Amino acid sequence: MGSKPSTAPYGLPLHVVEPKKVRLQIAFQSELDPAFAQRVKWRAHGEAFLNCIQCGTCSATCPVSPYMDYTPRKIVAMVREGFKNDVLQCLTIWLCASCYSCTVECPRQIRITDVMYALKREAISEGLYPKKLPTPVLATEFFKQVEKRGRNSEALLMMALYWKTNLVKVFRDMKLGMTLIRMGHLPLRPESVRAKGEIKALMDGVEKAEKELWS
Amino acid sequence: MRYLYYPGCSLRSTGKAYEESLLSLFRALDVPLEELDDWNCCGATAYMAVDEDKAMALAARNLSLAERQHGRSGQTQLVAPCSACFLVLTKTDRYLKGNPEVQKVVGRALADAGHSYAGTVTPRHPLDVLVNDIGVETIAKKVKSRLGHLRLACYYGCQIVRPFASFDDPRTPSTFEKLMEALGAETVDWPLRTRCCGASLMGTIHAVGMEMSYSILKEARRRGANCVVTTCPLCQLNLESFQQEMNKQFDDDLRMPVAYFTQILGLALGIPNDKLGFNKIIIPPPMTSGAPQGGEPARV
Amino acid sequence: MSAHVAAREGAAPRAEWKPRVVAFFCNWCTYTAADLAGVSRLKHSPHFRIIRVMCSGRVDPQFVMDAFARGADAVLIGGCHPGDCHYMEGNYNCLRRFHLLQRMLGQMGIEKERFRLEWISASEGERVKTVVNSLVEDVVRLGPLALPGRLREWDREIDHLEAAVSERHEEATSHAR
Amino acid sequence: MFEPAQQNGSPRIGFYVCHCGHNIAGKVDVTAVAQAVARFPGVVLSRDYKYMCSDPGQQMIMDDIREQKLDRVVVASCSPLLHEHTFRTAVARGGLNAFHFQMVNIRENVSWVHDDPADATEKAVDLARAAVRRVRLHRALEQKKVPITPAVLIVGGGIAGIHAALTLASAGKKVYLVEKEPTIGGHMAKFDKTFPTLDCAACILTPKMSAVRSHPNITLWTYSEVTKVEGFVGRYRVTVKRKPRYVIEELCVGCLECIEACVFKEGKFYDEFNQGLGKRKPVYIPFPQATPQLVLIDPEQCIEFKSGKCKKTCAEKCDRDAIDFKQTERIEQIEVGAVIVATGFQTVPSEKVPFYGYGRMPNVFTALEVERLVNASGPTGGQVVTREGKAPKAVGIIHCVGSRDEKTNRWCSRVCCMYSLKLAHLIKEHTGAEVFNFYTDMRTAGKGYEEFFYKVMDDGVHFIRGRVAEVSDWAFTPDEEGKLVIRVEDTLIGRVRRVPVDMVVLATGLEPGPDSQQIRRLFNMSCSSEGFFLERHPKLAPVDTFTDGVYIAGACQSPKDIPDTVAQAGAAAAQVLALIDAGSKELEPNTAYIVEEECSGCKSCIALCPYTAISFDAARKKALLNEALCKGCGTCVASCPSGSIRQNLFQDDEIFSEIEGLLTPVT
Repeated sequence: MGSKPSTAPYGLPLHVVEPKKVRLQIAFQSELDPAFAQRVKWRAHGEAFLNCIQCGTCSATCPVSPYMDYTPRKIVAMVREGFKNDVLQCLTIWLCASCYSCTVECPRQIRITDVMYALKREAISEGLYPKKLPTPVLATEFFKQVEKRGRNSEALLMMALYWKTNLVKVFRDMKLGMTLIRMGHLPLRPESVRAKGEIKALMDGVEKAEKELWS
Repeated sequence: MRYLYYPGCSLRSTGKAYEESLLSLFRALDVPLEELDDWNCCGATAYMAVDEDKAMALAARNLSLAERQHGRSGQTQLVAPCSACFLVLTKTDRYLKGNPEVQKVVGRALADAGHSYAGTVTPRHPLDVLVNDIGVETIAKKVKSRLGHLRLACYYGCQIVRPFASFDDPRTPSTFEKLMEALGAETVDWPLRTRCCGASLMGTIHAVGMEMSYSILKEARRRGANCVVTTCPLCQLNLESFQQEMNKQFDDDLRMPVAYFTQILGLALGIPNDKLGFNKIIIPPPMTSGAPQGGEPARV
Repeated sequence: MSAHVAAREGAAPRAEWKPRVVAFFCNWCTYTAADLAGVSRLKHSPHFRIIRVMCSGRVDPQFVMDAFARGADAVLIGGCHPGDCHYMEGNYNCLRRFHLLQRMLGQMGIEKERFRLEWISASEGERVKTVVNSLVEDVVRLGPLALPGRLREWDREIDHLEAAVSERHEEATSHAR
Repeated sequence: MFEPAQQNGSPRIGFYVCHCGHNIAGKVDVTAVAQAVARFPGVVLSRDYKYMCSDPGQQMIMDDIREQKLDRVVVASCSPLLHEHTFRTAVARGGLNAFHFQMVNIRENVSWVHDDPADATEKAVDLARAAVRRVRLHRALEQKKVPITPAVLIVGGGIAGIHAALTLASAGKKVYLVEKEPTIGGHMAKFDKTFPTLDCAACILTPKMSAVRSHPNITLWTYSEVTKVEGFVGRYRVTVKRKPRYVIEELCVGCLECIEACVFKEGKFYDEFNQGLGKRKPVYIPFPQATPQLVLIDPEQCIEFKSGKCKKTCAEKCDRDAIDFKQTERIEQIEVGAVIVATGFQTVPSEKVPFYGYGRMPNVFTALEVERLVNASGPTGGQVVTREGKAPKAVGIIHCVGSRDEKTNRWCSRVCCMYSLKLAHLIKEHTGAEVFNFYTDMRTAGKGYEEFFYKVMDDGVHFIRGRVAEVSDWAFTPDEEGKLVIRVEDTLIGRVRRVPVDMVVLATGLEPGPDSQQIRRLFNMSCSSEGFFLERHPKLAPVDTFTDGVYIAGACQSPKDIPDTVAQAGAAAAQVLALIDAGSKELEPNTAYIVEEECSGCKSCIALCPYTAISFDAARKKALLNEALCKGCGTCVASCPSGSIRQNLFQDDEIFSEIEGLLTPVT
């Protein structure tokens, strides 16, 4: 179900070149997750997307949509119909730059950005995001830093990120990094809040409350 | 009106120039900015992806701290210069007032951390404060050197006018231009003033971020701007520091200065350059009406 | 008094207690809006009962008092928006009475949340739903008013006082004798 | 049916609860209701039935009245606003006074709005108990009849008003047609062609316009507004303000020589009829076929009015001395039996949709502007050109502008798909340009509409399914330089596209006119949430309003195309004819009256009555109530300190018993 059409050399669809790899391009109802839409709705703080009219304004206004595998409009349609695996494994949700254009332009006033957040969260909790995709790593690193210090240091964050995702890139960007450090952009001494206990209590509190609310 | 200042992590690292110029500017305007004591990370965008509730809990602690520091008179204005901080603080304030689920979860977390938020704080972006509280006219009166040599592309970026801010139209904003024109600078009419620069993708899906930023700079140049002015530390970093790489990648010779609006204001108000953080940006804007002279491009 | 306090502060209102709201809706705007809510299938709290009158101006303060006295936990009056009254200004007259009445009820210890006046136009079916729900929510929070019980209590207290007074009186007169 | 255990004499109440199919019975346990009500005092019979409003249902009531000697009837079914009249009639036909009846609303107020069947059933029983208590006290009432003046006021001279006026006038009724613009014709007069048949709008409209002008039964007042409406069905007294044209109507023959003679050699001012695409002089006629053929002078622009120092060449030229700079407004008073409101719509103002660049980018046009461009009698003589005067090579038509959008208007405007198709066809025909239609959903429900869509597809017009996000002059590629770029997701292909065009047409939606709230108040109508006038019932009374004798037709009720508008205008005219030809109308007997013995003469009621129905008899020191003037709001009743004013149908004791009934099971 729903594998992305991949292309081989000469621009021919893969299944023409390699008949053995033909995949069924049909969605069987049994493979869909009927509860998915509802779950995403909860995660997105009750955001209603069921009355989306599929007009595509979100896709057209999105500055990142040209790079997406599914346009935001398609994502909404797929969530609504329970295409869980396709949605959680796609690149689209990680490309969303949180610029909120879609949220402002949507004629149904669907907060699509919040839906994207919900999907990212769902993908992380299901472990379904594309491997080697740096975004979830970045997010998790960010998370750890803040939990520890209450503030984040962008420098450390970038380092951690590049080490974890792509070693080559670090060397390529090292030059820029060094420039920035020289200009005082990236202080290497991280800042912290004083009341670190509060941050811990805060994070634990959210987890407890969520557990209560969702159980 | 009392202003509390929430710097956010960026202004303490990549956005140092922003902080320096902002503080100098407000000092020059006699508007005191008092730093929020023991503030923590706002919970910004990247965090939202992992756990929106935790992000909002983090933001809520800052709102609660603001109430502690300045009371619950409803007059407290929390000035957040970073667009992402401004957005997250505003969003949290709104959701805590309107969304029962968020109220439950975040309320509980706040209580566990010994905090509570009564909803009396208004997060503000300095652009909003400058234009709507202090006033364009007041600022215009204090201009010492008019900036006729600047043709500015005012770049709002995404998160200050979208989706929550009510101080300007989210699609066709105009406050930024008004403010800059009051300094004698020219502004260009360009359609990309609120288009996302792709900052959050620079570190992750780099190629996409590069194309997004490049298209913005290219259009600013096409419209005849000699400097892009930003209101956000992420946009500034992003648009400025990758120009060398862009030139290589897109076979171009961009050298577009990208300054903070506070720096430009500072220039007009006669604040000395060294108090505006110009040494901390790579390509400074043209300083006089002479030929664009910008600094040396970053040595890389 | 004690019954009232018990109802509110006591262990809990009896399990079977359901709030009862009496709503006086004007024929032209609010009753039509309630019909619209019906046609639009806008689900809302069942704990209110509508009495249709031609105009909110027809709502006699006695109707409101009577409803409370007979056990209503709250009373809602719905009329046309200011300037939209089918009878030009009946709703203004209603408004004037409403403020007076609300003060009186307050003196009797009836919270102001229990007596509401809302302008709901014929097109605002959605508003019928939100108003009714919020009112019922308020009532649930406040608990039963149980005015009939309180009135009986008051009656007893007054009887008691009267008896005491007459006793005194008798004493006094007998003493004088 | 449940026979109550015992009965002792009057009252004998019959109770009926309706299933309404599943509408009520699906949520309310109707059997339980019938059982419960059977035990109420006075109820001699309690039945449930599938459809009470049906013929057998009504027959059942009539039979029971006769056979069971009922003297009171209660029906628990839908809203009284829907079927009270039906059941009252049945009760009367059964031999009772029609007002010995009470209706309980357990559909709109119960089954449709509550989820829990137990709660719903309990509420239904409570409401039924209240009605049973109340109906015992009902008095026998007579309905008064009012005569209907055989004259009609029609407000609005668009195609709806024109059609209704001609229908009524040809049936021999007196019609007053009031239009606020200087000419009748409305929006339709601006169109070139009409969909789907592409017949010329002028050819089908202008003959009707001149028929209105010449019909002996029609009094046409253009450039006029209704300012006051008093009275009630059968006899509305209406005040009409006729604005001065500064041209004497009786003398002007429409030769237009004054316009030629005006000191302004060229048109200088915004030409309303051409959406500002052309310019006109201060003395003008809106368009050549304007009806009536009368010129008018705009005092805001005319030099004589501004300075008093004009050479007045227009007046010199007029050999009939028709120009009168001293003309003042005239007030007309008329009496009519009924009113048809046909005030039309406005297109969504461009300020509401700034994101498509209208006003910022010159070659973004509204559809109405393009209607004028394609019109042979328009400002360009039928040339479709950009503001620079060039023929466009590519044109984008954006559908749903200001419609189906929570931020502007939620509703579908119904006509835009079809007029966009029409414009696409006409633009293609006139210019040969590539035409792109950007639509969200194509709505072509109507006779011959879908076929027209196919025809336009065959023309080679592009149809891209997607709502346009922005129109900008941001050129991304060299071929986009100097063009307007439309950014849209082609949702059928699943890719975002950038389409460069020379001209953008905004298919703006329809919304209530700017003065609709004012008109609503004038005629005591209601509006639905979007601001269109509210019909009495969406299916069964689509042209009636909640005010007797006031009817609505056309796009003031909801967006409509020409065929639907004309059909509705005909329907409204038929309703008026039925009212007038019946000769009289029965009024709801809910008027107030004064029990003189109890009146203390405090006069507090007198100031409260908005209809001055109450006066004071100084000699006897009593208030006097003129029932003919009373409209039955009951405000005086509620405020009489001595309780001497009563209201039929809403007596104090009736309402008290209703309250008691609702709250009886106090535990």
